[in-house]
Amino acid sequence: MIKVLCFAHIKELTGSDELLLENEELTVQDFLQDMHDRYGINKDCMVAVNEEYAEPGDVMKSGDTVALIPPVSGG
Amino acid sequence: MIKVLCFAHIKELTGSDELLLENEELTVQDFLQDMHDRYGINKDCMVAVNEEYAEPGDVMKSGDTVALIPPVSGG
Amino acid sequence: MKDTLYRVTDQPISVEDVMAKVIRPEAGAVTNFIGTVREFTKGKRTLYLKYEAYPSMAEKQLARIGKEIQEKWPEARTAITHRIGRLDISEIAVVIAVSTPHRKDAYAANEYAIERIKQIVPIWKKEHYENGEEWIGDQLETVSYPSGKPEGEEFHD
Amino acid sequence: MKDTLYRVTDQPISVEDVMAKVIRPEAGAVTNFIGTVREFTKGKRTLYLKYEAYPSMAEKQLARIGKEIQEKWPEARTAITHRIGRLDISEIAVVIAVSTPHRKDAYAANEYAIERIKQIVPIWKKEHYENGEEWIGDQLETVSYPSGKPEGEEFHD
Repeated sequence: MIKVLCFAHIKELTGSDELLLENEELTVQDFLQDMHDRYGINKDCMVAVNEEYAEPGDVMKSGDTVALIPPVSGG
Repeated sequence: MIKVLCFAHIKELTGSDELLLENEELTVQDFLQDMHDRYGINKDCMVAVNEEYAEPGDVMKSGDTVALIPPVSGG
Repeated sequence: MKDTLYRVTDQPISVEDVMAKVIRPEAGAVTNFIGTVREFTKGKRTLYLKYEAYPSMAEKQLARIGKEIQEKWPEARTAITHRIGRLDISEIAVVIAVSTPHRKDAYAANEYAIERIKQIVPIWKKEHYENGEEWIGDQLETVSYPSGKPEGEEFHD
Repeated sequence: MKDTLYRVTDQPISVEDVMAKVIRPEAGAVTNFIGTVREFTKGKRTLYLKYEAYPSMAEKQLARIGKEIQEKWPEARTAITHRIGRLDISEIAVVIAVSTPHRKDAYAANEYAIERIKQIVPIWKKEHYENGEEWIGDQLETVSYPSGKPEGEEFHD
């Protein structure tokens, strides 16, 4: 299981602050395609795996905590 | 009478924080020459007349308060 | 001490507390940046803001900014606290304190910090206006995600 | 209020108090500069400082700096307090607070203020070292006036 955290606008799109994926492994790219197809999330959305920003080719595995990071606006 | 205020290093040169001049009128330039001759004060010293910086050709008059302003070092 | 230099909190921020973390005998200059809630943005009136964060990652990213600063300005020390939750007009959203031996670096490093916060720290601002609300999408405020659903009752929280 | 924006005082300065004078709904950014007493300058150890001022003129010159800032950055508001008298290591000598709607101006205007203070405000610093003292003659610390007369007993004031 891969845990997906949703914040801000993303949380409103998915309707939840946390999703669970059954996948054993998944590239960031494929993950974003899946999120796009299911919830209309922008495929350019940033992704963090275990609290570090990830690249499209990076692989997430069961047990990881993943976050969808829309453009930030702190400060 | 013209009142002259002395600060910092200047006060140590004149030995006083205040001098009184008998002059009715005096240019800043002549004043600085006088201060140089009497106390060794640098002729490039800044001068304020009534709390405003003055130019060498400006005239100070009896009743004015003048200050010798060595290079500042606040902040 | 080290681990409290970079914080995300839901409590009001004390500027003096953040600044106190970087004051030291070697420093002659401290700069603070204080981001406050502005009432008008391009003529639009804000009633209040809500900030949401991914707190654990946000603190890591703040610490990363501190590390970047120390690489660029080795003598600088940095502390940053960002608030989340509801903030009213003029309340403090973020405090950045940087101390350096000499003043030029204190300005440059501080400005670097706020620019980086607006790039990499997972914190999001939701503006609440008189007739609606929206998530603000990026620093330049060129991207936004209107929710299209005014929440009138929240205005009197 | 206006006339307390620019102050010379012999009392400790509260950063929060100075900052409070410039916070307002139109401002989204506040920068503070805090000048503190540094222990080492070019390897020489300072025990404490004394600042002397021509207070009435110094406050006028601080107000002039505020006016210059408002001409250059019309939306900026500035408050400056400078302390005089004896200051120990890490004590605050000066606080400059500038608020603006947007952050870039808050940094630029603040840095302008400290540069101008070091040019035109009649305040002088005397460094007290382990084995002597000197009046510091300008910003760049290129001019100094050693008194040549160590005053050992003052070190334990």
